[in-house]
Amino acid sequence: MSLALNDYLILSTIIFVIGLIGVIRRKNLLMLFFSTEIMLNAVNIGLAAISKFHGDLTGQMFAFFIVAIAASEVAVGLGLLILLYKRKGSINLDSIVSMKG
Amino acid sequence: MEHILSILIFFPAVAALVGFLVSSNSIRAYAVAVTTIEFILSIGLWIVFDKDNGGMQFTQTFPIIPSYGINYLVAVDGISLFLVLMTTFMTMISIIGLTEKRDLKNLVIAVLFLEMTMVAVFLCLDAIIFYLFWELSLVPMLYIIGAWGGNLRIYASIKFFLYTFTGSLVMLVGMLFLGYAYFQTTGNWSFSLLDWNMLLLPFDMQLWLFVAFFLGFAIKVPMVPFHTWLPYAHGQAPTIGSVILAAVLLKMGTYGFIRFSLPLFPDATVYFVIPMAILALIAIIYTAMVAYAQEDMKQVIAYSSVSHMGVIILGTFALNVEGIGGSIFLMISHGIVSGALFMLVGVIYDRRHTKLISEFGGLAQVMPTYATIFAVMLMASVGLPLTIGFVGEFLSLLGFFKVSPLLTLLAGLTIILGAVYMLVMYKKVFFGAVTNAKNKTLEDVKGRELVALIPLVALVVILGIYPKPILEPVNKSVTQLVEIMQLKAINETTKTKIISANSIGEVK
Amino acid sequence: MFEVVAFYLFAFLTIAMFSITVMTNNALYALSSLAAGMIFISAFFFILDADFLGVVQIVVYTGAVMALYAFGMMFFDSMAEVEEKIASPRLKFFLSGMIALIVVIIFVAPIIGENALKGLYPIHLEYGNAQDVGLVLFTKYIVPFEVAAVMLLVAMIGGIILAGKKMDTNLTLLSEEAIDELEKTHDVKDKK
Amino acid sequence: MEKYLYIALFAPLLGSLFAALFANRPKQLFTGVITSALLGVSMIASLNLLFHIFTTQEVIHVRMLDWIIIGNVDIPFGFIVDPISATMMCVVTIVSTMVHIHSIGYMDHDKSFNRFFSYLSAFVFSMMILIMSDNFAGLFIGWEGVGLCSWLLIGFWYHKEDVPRSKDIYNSPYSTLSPYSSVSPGYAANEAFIMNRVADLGMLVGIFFIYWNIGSLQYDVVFANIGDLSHGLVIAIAAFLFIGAMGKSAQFPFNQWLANAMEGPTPVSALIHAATMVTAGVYLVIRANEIFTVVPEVGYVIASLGAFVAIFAASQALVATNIKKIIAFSTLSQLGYMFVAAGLGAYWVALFHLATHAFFKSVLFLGAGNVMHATNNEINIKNMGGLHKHMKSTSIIMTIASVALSGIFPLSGFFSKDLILEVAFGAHAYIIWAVLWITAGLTAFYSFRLIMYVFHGEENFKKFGYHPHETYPFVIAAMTPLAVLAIIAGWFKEPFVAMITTVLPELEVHVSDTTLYTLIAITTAIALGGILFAVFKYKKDGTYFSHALHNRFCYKLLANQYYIPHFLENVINKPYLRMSQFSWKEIDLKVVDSMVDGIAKMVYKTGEESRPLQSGNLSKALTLMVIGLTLLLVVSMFFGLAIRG
Repeated sequence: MSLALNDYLILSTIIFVIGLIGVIRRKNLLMLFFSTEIMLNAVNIGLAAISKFHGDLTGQMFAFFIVAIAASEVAVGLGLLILLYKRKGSINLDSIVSMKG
Repeated sequence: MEHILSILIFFPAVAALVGFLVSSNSIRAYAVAVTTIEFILSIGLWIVFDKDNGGMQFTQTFPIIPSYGINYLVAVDGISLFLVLMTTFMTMISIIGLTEKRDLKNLVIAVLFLEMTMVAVFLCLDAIIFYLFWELSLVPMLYIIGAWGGNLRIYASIKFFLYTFTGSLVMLVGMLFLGYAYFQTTGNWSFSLLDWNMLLLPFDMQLWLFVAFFLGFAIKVPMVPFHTWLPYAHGQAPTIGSVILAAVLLKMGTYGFIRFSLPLFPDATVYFVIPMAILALIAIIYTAMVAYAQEDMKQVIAYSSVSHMGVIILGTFALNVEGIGGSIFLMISHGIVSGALFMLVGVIYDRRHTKLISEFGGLAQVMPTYATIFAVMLMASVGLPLTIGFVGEFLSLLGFFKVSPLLTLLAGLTIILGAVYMLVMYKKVFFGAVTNAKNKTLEDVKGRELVALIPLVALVVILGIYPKPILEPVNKSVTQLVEIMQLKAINETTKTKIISANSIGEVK
Repeated sequence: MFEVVAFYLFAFLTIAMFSITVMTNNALYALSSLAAGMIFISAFFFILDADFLGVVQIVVYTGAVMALYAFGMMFFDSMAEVEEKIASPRLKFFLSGMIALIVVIIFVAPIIGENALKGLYPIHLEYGNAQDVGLVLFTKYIVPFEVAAVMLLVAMIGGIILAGKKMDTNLTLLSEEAIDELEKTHDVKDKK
Repeated sequence: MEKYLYIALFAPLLGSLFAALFANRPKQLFTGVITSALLGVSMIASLNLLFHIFTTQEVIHVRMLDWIIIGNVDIPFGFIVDPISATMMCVVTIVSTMVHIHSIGYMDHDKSFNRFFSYLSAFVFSMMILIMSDNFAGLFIGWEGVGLCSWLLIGFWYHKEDVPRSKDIYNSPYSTLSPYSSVSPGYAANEAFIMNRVADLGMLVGIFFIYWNIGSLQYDVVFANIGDLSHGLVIAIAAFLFIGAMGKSAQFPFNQWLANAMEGPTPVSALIHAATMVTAGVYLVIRANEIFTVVPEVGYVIASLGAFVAIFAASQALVATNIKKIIAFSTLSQLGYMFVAAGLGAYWVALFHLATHAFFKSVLFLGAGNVMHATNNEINIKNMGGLHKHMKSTSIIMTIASVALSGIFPLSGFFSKDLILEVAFGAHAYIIWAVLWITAGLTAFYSFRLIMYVFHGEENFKKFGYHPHETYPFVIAAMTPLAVLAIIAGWFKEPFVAMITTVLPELEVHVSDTTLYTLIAITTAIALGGILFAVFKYKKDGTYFSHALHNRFCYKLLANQYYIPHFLENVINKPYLRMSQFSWKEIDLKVVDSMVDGIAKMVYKTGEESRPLQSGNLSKALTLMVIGLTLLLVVSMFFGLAIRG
C-alpha cells in the first residue's frame, strides 16, 4: 500500500476546511490570522504533493512564494492589528464595524 | 503610404498626449493645427485612394493576440473613406468653431482622443479591435458631456454611457460567438471581418447573430424605441459635443449595419427587411412629430436626427446599390448638416444662454448672415435638390421603393414632416418682429464662427451639385458588397430577392 | 510502509493541533498548537522529498512567524480567555459540515487523472532537493524571487512603521507619571 | 446654338449671385439694373433659340455634367430645347425681364432691395432649369428650386407679425374682405412650401415608379418605353405625377397656398404666382403628354378637376375685396382652364393659353402693384375708386389685360380660351364645357368689377389720405411690352401651331363649322354679358352686393374662401400639433423613456434593498463568502456530475 496523490489532497482539503471553519467561527482577529495561516499551509501541502507526483518543481516554487507571502502578511497584518488595538482597544470583529454600506 | 491609416488613427492620440504639455494659452491654436493636419492627411488618403478598386485598400496587419486570431487590422474602402473624411473634417470644423472657455485644455484633449476612436472605428476590420474603439469612443464623450454640459449633464452622460454600453455588450457576445463559429468551421481563430466574410452561416444562427448585432447598432443609431438617450445627450452636451455626436458617433451605428450585418448575415438581413423598415418608418414619422412639439431648438434638431437616421436605415435595408449607396451619402450629408445646425444653435446659445424657441423671434433682422446660413442648412436638412441633403434622401427612398412602394410612400412623409418642424421653428425664431428686448442687440456671426460655418455651407452646395467624387467610390464598394451578399446567401429566395432588388423591372 | 504510517500519524497530529487552534478559547493554547501544527506539516514535506521546503517551513513558521505572533500577543491581553459571542452557531456548523461533505464527495470521485503532462521543470533526483530547488529558483524564478525579497523587506519596514508609532519616546526611560501623561494625550488624540 | 442655351440658363444665376453679394447692404440701384440686364440677355438668347427652332425644327440637347450616378441610376444635368421648352423659355424670360424692371420701381423704397433681386433672379434660374431639363430629376430640381424661391419671396417681408385669428369677417386673416392676405408672410411662405412638399411627395413617387420600371429618367427613354408598361402602372405613374402638378399649380385641394401667397411683394405675385411657377404643373402635363396620352381616363379626371377649380376659384373672386386675391383667384381659375385642355389631350392649346395667360395676368398683377404703390399698400378695392384720373396708363393697361382675360376678340385671351371651350365641346365633355362657359362669364364679371372699383366711381381713397400718383415712366415702359403681347399674342397662333405640332399631338376636334361659330358666339356673348353687367351695375349702384346679401351663407362661404383656411387650421394644423405634443409628452417621455429609466431604477433599487447585507461586520461578510463558496461548489459538483453522467 502506497500513498496516492488523492490522499495528500484530501488531507490538504481537510486542513483547509479547518482553517475555513476558523475563519467563519472566530471573532478574534488574531484567531482569524491563525486560521489564515492554517489555510495557506493546507495549500502548501497540496502544492508539494502535486509537485512530487508530477515530477515538477513548479509546485514547490509556488509553495516557497506562498511562505514568503504568508510571512509578509503576518508582518504587515500584525502591525495593522496593533494599530487597531491601540485605537479601538479591542480586536473583536463585532466591535469593528466601520464599513457599513 | 502603407502606414497612412495607422497614422490617421494614432496621430490625434499622440497629439492629445503631447497636448498635456502645451500651455493652456496656446492650446486652441495647437488643436486647430492638429485637426487640420489630420484633415489634410485624410485628404491625402483620398488622393492616393484608388477609386476604381471597390475592395479594401492600404491593408495593414499587426498581430495582437495571435493564438486567438486577434489582429490589429486596418483597411479602407469606398464606404469608410468618406466617413473618415467626414470625421476629420467635422472635428476640425468643430474645433475651429469652439467657443468654450472653461477648462479648454482638457476639452481639446478629450476631443482629440475622441477623434482617434472615431477614425479607428471606421478603419478597423478586426471585430475585437473595432469593438475596443467602439467602446473607447464612449469615454471621451462621457467626459465631454459630463464635464462641460448643462444642468442635467450627469444624468445625461450616464444615461448615454450605460445605454449604449449595454447594447454594445450584446454585440460583443455576438462577435465572440461568431469568432467561435469561425473556429468551429475552419479550426482557426479569427476575428477579421475579411475572414468572416468567407463564412457561410446557417440561417438560424444568422437570425440570432443579427439580433445581437442589431442591439448594439440600433442603440447607437439610435432607432426608435432605443432613442431616448439622444435628446438628453444633445440637450445637455456642449456645442462641440453635440456636433461630434450628431455628425459622427451616430453614423457608427449605421456604418456597423453596412459593414457587419449586411455582408455577414445576408439571409437574416433579407428576412428582417420589413421589420427593420417598419422600425425606421416609426422613427421617421413619430420622431418628426415629436420634433415638431419641442420647445428647445437643440431638441428639435436632435429629434430630427433620429428621424433622418430612419431614412438612412431604410436605405441600408433596400438591398440594392442605389439604396445602400444613398444611405452612405446620407450619412455624410447628415453629418455635415446636423453638425452645422448644432453649431448654429451653439452660436445663439453663446449669445443668449438659452435655446428656447419662445425666447426668440425676428432674429433675421438682427442677424441676417446667421439667418441666411441657418436657412441654407435648413434647406439641406429638408432635402432640397442641389443641396447635399437631397442626393442621399432621394437615393435611399428610391432604393427602398423597389422593396416596398407602400412603405416608401409612408417614409416619404419625411420630406413633408421634416419641412413642417424645421420651417415652423425657423418662422418662430427668425420671422416676425423682434419682441424680446434682449434680442435687439445681438451680434451677427463673426470671425471664428464664420470661418467654421462657411466651409460647411460651401460643402453643402458643392456636394449637392456635384456628388460624383463621393458617389463613384461608394458605387464601386457597394456593388461589391451586394455581390458578396448575393454570393453568401444560403437560401435561394434570398438570392432572388437581392437580384430582383437590384434590377429594373415591374414594381407592384 | 513507513511512509504510510508516518503520513497517517502526522495527518492525525496536524488535524488535531489545528482543531485545537480553531476551537480553543485560550490564546496561548491556540498559538502553541498552531506552532506544533506547523512543525508537523513540515513532516509531509520531508515525506514528499521536498526537504528544502520542509526546512524552510520549520524555520519560517516556528522561527519567524511564531515569534512575531508571540511578540504581537504581548500587546494584547494574552492570558485572558478570548471572549467571543458566536452568532448562529447552527449555520456555522451546517456550513462546515456542508463543505466537508462536498469535499469528501469530490475526492471520492476520481478527479485528477494520472496522465500528467511532462513537467516544465522536472525533478532531478540525482541532484538532491536543495540543489535542485536552488537551480530552478535562481534561474527561472529569479525575478519573482527578487520581487518576493523586496516584498518581504517592504513588509518588514511596513510592519515596523505601523506597529512602532511613537518610537521616538522610550517608555523604559520615562517615569511612571510621564508615561501616564503620554497615554492620556494619546488617548485624547485617538478619540478625536 | 448650345452657347445660347447656356447663356439663357445661366445669365439669371449670374445676376442672382451678383445681387446676393450685396444682400445685406443698403439699396444699390445697380443690382436691380444688372440683374434686369442679365435677364434681358437671357431673354434675347431664348428668343434666338425659339427662332432657331422655328426655322430649323432642330432640337438642341446637351449633357452638361453628371449629377447622380450610382447603381443603375444615371442622372445628368442635361438640357433640352425643343418647341415646348423654347416657348416656355420665351414666356418666362420675357415676363421676368419686365417684372424685374418693374420691380426696380416697385421696390424703390424697400431696404432689402438687393436681396429681392437676388431672390427674383434665382427664381428665374430655377424656373429655367425646370423647363429645360431633359429628365424628370432635373425637372424636380427646378420644381423644388422654384418652391424655395417662392418661400423666400412670399416671406420677403418676414418681419411682419402674425395677425390674430378673428371671427370678424372684415378682420380675419382667412377672409378675402379683410386687409390681410394671410396670417403673416412667414406663415404664408411656410404654408406654400409645406403644401407643395405634400404634392412633391406624389411627384417623387411617380419618379420612383418611372425609374424602377423603365430604368431611366430621361424624357426620350421614358417616352419611348412607356407603351411597354402595363396599363395600371401607367395610370399610377400619371396619377402620381399629376399630384405633383396639382401642388405646384395649386389645384384643389392644394389651392389655398396660392391665395395666401399674395403676402409677397406684388411683382413676385406677377412673376411667380401668375405667369410662371404655378404653370409648372401644366408644363409637366404637357411635357409628359406621352404618358398622359396612354391613359385618357386620368386625363379626364384632370380635365374634370380643372373645370371644377375654374369655377371654384372664379366664384371666390366674385366677392373678394382684396385686389391681389381677386387676381390670384383668377389665375387659379385660368389654371383650371389649362388643365382642362391638357387633360382632354389638347396639349398645345394648354401651352398656348399658358403663354397668353402669362402675359395678361402678369400685367394685371403689375398694374395692381402700381395701384397699391400709389395708395400706401392699400389692398381693399373698396377703398380706392376713381384712380383712372390719377393713373391713366396703369388704368389703360389693366383694362386691356382684363379684356384679354375675358376672352374678347381680337385680344390674345380670345384665341386661347375659346379654343379650350371648343376642345371641351369637341371631346363631348358637355358638363365641363358648360362649367367653363359659366366661368367665362364670371371671369369677365369679376375682372371688370375690379376695374370699376379701382379706377372708376367715387374716390374713396381720399378718406384715408392717400395721394395717388402715376408710377415711374420706366415702369410703365416695362409693362407696355407685356400689354402689347396680351393684345397680339393670339395672332401668332398659326405659326405657333405649325411649330409645336412637331412635338405635340395635333388637335382633333370634330365640330362642324356652324357649331364652331355658334360656340364662339355664345362664349363671346357671355363674356361680353359679364363685362356689361359689371360696368352697368356699378354705374347704377356704385356697388355690387347689397348689405342684405352680406349676411347670407353663400356670401360668407365665398368670402371665407369656402372655409378652407379654417379647415386647414382646425382639422390639420391643430390636431397635428396636439398629436405631436401627445407623442412627446405622453409617449416619448412617459412610456419609452420611463421604461428605460425603469430598468435603471430597478438595478438601483436592488442595490438599495441589499444594503443591509453589508453590515460592516467582517465576520458576517466572511460567513456570506463561505455560503457563496458552498453554493458554487454545489453548482460545480452538480454540473460536473451532469457532464459525466
